[in-house]
Amino acid sequence: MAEPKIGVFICSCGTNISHVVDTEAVREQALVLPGVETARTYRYMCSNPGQEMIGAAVREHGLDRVVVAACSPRMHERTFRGACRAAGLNPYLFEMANIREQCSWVHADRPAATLKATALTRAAVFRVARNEPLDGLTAEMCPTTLVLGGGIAGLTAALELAEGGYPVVLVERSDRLGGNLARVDLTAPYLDSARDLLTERITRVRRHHNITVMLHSQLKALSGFVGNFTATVQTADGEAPRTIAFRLGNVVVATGYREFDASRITHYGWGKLPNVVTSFEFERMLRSGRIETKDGRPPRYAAIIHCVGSRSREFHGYCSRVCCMTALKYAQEIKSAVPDCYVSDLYIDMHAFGKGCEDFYKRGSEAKTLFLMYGKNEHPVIRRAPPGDDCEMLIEVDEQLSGERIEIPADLVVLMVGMEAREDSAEVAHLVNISQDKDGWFIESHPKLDPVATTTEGIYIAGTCAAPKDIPDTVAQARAAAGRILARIARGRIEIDGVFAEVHEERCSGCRICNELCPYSAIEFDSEKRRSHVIAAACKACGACAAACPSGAVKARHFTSEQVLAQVEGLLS
Amino acid sequence: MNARKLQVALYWGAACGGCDVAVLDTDEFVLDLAQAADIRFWPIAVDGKYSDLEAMADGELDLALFNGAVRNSENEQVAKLLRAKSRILVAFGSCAHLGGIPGLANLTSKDDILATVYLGNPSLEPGNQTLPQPRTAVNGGALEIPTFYRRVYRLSDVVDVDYFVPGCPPAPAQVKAVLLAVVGGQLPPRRSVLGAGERALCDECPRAKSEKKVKRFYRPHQVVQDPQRCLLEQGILCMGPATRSGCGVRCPNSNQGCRGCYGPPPDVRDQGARFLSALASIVDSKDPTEIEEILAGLPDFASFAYRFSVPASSLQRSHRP
Amino acid sequence: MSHEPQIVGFLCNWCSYAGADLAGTSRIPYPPNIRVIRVMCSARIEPEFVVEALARGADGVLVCGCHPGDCHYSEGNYKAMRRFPLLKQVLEAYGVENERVRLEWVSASEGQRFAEIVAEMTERLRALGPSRVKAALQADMLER
Amino acid sequence: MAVRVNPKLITELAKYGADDVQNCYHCGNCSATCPFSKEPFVIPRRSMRYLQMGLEKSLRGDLEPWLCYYCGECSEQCPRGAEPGETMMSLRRWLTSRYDFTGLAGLFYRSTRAEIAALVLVALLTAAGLLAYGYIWGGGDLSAFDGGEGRRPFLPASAIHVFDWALGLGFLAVLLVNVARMWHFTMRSRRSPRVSAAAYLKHAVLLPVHFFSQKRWAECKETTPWKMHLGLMLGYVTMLVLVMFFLEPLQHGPGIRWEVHAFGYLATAGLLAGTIYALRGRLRKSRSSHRHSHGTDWVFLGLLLAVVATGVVLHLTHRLGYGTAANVTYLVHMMAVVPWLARYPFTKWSHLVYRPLAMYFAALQSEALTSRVRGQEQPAALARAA
Repeated sequence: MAEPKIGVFICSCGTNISHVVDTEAVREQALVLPGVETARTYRYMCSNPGQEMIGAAVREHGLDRVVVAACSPRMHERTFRGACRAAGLNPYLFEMANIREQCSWVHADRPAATLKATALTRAAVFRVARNEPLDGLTAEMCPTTLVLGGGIAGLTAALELAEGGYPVVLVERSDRLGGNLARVDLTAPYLDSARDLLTERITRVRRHHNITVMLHSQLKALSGFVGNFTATVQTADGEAPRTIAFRLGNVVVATGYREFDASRITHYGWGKLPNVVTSFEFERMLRSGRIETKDGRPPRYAAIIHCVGSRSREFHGYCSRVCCMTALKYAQEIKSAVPDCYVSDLYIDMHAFGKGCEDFYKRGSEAKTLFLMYGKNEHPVIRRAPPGDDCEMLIEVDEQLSGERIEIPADLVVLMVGMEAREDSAEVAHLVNISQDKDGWFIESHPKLDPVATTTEGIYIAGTCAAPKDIPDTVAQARAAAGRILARIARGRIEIDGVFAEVHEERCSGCRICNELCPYSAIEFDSEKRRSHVIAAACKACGACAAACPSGAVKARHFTSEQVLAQVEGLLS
Repeated sequence: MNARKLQVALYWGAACGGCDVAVLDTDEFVLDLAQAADIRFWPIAVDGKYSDLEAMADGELDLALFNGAVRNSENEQVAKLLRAKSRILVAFGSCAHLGGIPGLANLTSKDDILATVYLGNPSLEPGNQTLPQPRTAVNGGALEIPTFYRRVYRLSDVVDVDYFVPGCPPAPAQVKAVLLAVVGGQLPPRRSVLGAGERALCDECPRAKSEKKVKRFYRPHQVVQDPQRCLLEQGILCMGPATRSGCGVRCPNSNQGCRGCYGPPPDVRDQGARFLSALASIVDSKDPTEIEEILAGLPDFASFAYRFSVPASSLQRSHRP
Repeated sequence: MSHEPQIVGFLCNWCSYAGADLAGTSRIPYPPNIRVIRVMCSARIEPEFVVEALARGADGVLVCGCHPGDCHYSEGNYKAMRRFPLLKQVLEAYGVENERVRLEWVSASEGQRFAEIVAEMTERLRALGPSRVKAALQADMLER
Repeated sequence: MAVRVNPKLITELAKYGADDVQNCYHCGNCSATCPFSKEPFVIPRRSMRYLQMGLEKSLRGDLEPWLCYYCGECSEQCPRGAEPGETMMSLRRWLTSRYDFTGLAGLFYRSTRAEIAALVLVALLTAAGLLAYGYIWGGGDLSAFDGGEGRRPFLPASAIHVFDWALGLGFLAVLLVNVARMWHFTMRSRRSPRVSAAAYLKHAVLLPVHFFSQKRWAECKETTPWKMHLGLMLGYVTMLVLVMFFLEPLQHGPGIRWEVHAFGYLATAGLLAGTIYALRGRLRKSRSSHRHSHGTDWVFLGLLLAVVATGVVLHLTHRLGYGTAANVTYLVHMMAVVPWLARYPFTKWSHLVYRPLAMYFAALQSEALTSRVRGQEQPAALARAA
């Protein structure tokens, strides 16, 4: 390889860097390094003049490699790669030394900081000398999308995509569409009927020529990578159970949640006390239009208990988000159905964050609901009332706002059961290759900036499979996911970043140690050649395989051993 | 090929002698060798003195095969002589190549070794505290013995080496190949490894391989092994994946894990560290304590992973800046 | 003046490197003894990187990744977790003190924690004195 | 031991005027603004909570409603329109009815009609009684008001005294029983610390102080209401004393006896000012404390006004020498005064006694508590000293 021509550009970042680091000294030290043609300092390298300075130097000195010593690469790597591209350099022939976040901002001792900045710059220079020009790849994008789950999220996403003019396969495990929402009567806070929300969508999905609905079906395997997946689905829809495989480009995971099993909290007596019901059982009462105890009387006293399974140490730490408003809905519905019934509402904190929810809460209290606050991690205890008492059950609890230990009369108790990850979530996560958090919810690629994508390209999550959510948020997510996919399809072919792992076949011995290590199953074993190889498009460049390959046959592009070791040498020489 | 016979020297440094035996193991080929070459110096086989060697002109020899590591001043002296006298110096066998078994001594210290052998040894007569000295005055005259070095070196640590022939010992076929190559004058670029493959051992290993996950490691005697299946997958240690091929899969074919005598594959810097990384990666657990337990099944792992390559390890080889 | 240890840090891009950056943006000071190399994931860190750093004169090596369960690549940090104990075992055999290499989990929000770890490790290494690896090597190569 | 909540209580309290309690979600703004909400008293939040939860016993033993002078700040600050001030007012009404063993208070508060009926009845009885006396035992001469010119007055002061003393003592008795009940409920409640007889004596002086000054009211943001109330109340007490002990000189005319009349005029002024201020306030709903008026409030003020007005007219007619007119007015005056007095132990009136008592009890309780706390801290303090 011919001696590289490296340009080093040191940023003062106003005075952010230069007030601690002697940038001039760094420049002089850089000039004497092997391959360095020119070294310059500037006030703001990221500014337009700064970037033009780089371009000019590239032309003037015929530089073929660039080092910028400035802020964190997480801040401006993109910017400077752009500058390099503009100057006709391959963006990967560029390296950054982080002398702001990890130097000038954390060190006060000028000589020491300058020494460190010099070392970091040297490391970057040594490394860039071994960088290689990299080019991305492209692959085709299959327009079909697989939607997992026929709840409100799945239905919405499917419609959105189908309206966009692309084929959708909607796979639903159960025998009907609608999901959990189909079990709900009215929805808070505007009290519109869940049935109305659903039926319209379901019929549209059923009729839509772009949508294939498969009930009684589940995904069995998913192979390939974004734009080029192959799904194997086992279905009992229609005639005899059969397994079918088809190609697709993207997946929307909308598998929803399951309700918390109330019997796990023994002192609520659910399943033993006849008039203790879960929110879903109560929804059934509401839909039948009869709010009554098991022996058919209207309740004189009703009690609603929040956070059943949520926000507690022994079950789930998180908030299930929809129960508070639903509870208020129940309070109002009971009041209007049985006006002389006294409703008490046992909550930990009233979470009324949504649009229109605070007013809803106020209305709840105006309906003369008795709000009682109980402590996190301590549960009310429900027991049968002594004979001759004017109520069925007594609920005992330490009331937080009064500091009193109190006893509440109740003929009917509604448990607001929280949401939890479905029993099959781990299986699904494994199938489509996405991760779960400690509670089993699917993890988004970025909690704030990329909430519907996952770390696996082409796999999107929507609705309550990602975390508890109310209907508006769920629908919003479903549409967002669909939108992302439509945009992806519209772009036609997919570009694949130049940074990925590749197997050097002349070195691969086919030991297959790397095969199991890839979190994205991007490594395939060719049993013909007895060699492993990496599907570039599926690779995320974590480099696990490269570090593990015992014969150094796997190369992590842009993070090769040579490049990293050159950095080590640079830091320490 | 010119009439002039090939001028050859063989030497045995800090080693077991197996490499010399390997040369002899080429059977009648040794005789052909004798036909084709003048064996100018070969302590194990032909009589000769260092002075003869010193007497030679620089470059007078065509080929010198140096087996064994450099452990003391004598080894180094001869190494330097052979380097000077020979056009081609070959580090022959694992010890010369990587330090080999003697190299394991570098995991302890010279003082410990001397103490164990000369001071703590139960077979010593009580009170005898004698330690070997380079020079000892004996009635008027003085006796000299080579200085025992602080550590063991690869041949390439003390002299410039032209070619490396790995193996403990190198396979006879390989020995032939090398000699023929030299005779025929068709040699690869200097400093390359002769007579071995360009991939890891698994490439030649006939055992069936699949995806690997190990929950427990076994010593060979602890488990009934499936002779068809990859040893690592059965939890039996095998350096094969991190070892250069070329030996003919000697150990795995005899139901024994590879020990790594052929050294690291071409692109590997540190055989032991590489193997470590690969092996740990396939441990099938996410729980720190369980991981510790599983790895506890690998006693004295350093000596295993670096059995032949301690002096060649990153931590001990000379780093040319 | 007391010996100033040199620490080489290998930080994963998604959690720990971001965490170190956060220490910067929130101006949390820590000793300048550490110099960081960014890798995409702690699973990319080859034991060879660590031994190479020690051989080239580092007095300590700090490896940081996402907390278990939080890996950007879902399981990379577990690979680092598996390699580390074995690596320590080997280094011990080579006479490298255990405190010289350290594996820590630092999330993107743990700038404070990163600073504390670096400060603490620097202190330990100061007390421990310079690493003998490089010195011994050079000495042995010059005169036997 | 768990206390049973009574979800019905909140509905019950509505009749006493507490309409919006359930809106409260306990942000605590009210207690933050209330000048009286200091350890160990949480005003008005705690009472609000007891009420919401229907903890009847706790509520009954609660002194806090009496510590509130209804400046209205809390209601101003409340983000949920829970009207804490009005709730405290209603609680005072409710407490009054709890203290009253006759149950009349409760009856009157729950139904203004009942109250008015009762008042009318008492008024008619009074009229009948007085007429009977005047004609049968008295001189029967409507035109003779007092003993001037050696004529026997239609209603001699001595006779009046028979009435008012009898009445006064009767009602006082009733009131004392209620006071005893109040003491039992509050000072013997689960929460109240035990208070030594010595302490009772030590602080006894608080009773007259608060009775005459209501000085704590002055701590409220706005002091006008306090001043007005003070005038009203002093005027009222003065008038009571005059009538009870100086009736002769008061009635003797037509010449003006400044040594007594001076007081009479002052008292009347105070009464008029106070009553009119309150009436205007309630009519205009100017202050939040006047925004909500319970039926009993109107009756109270109306009756008071009647008493004062008839008193003034009586005075004039008498001084101008219209004997007959004076006597008739006097009858009317009495028809107002007697019912007025009759309400004494049962309704708003009685706060005259309950409030100072509450102040007194509260002082006792907080002292007992703080000393108890100090008692606990002692060892720690010693340890620190050592």
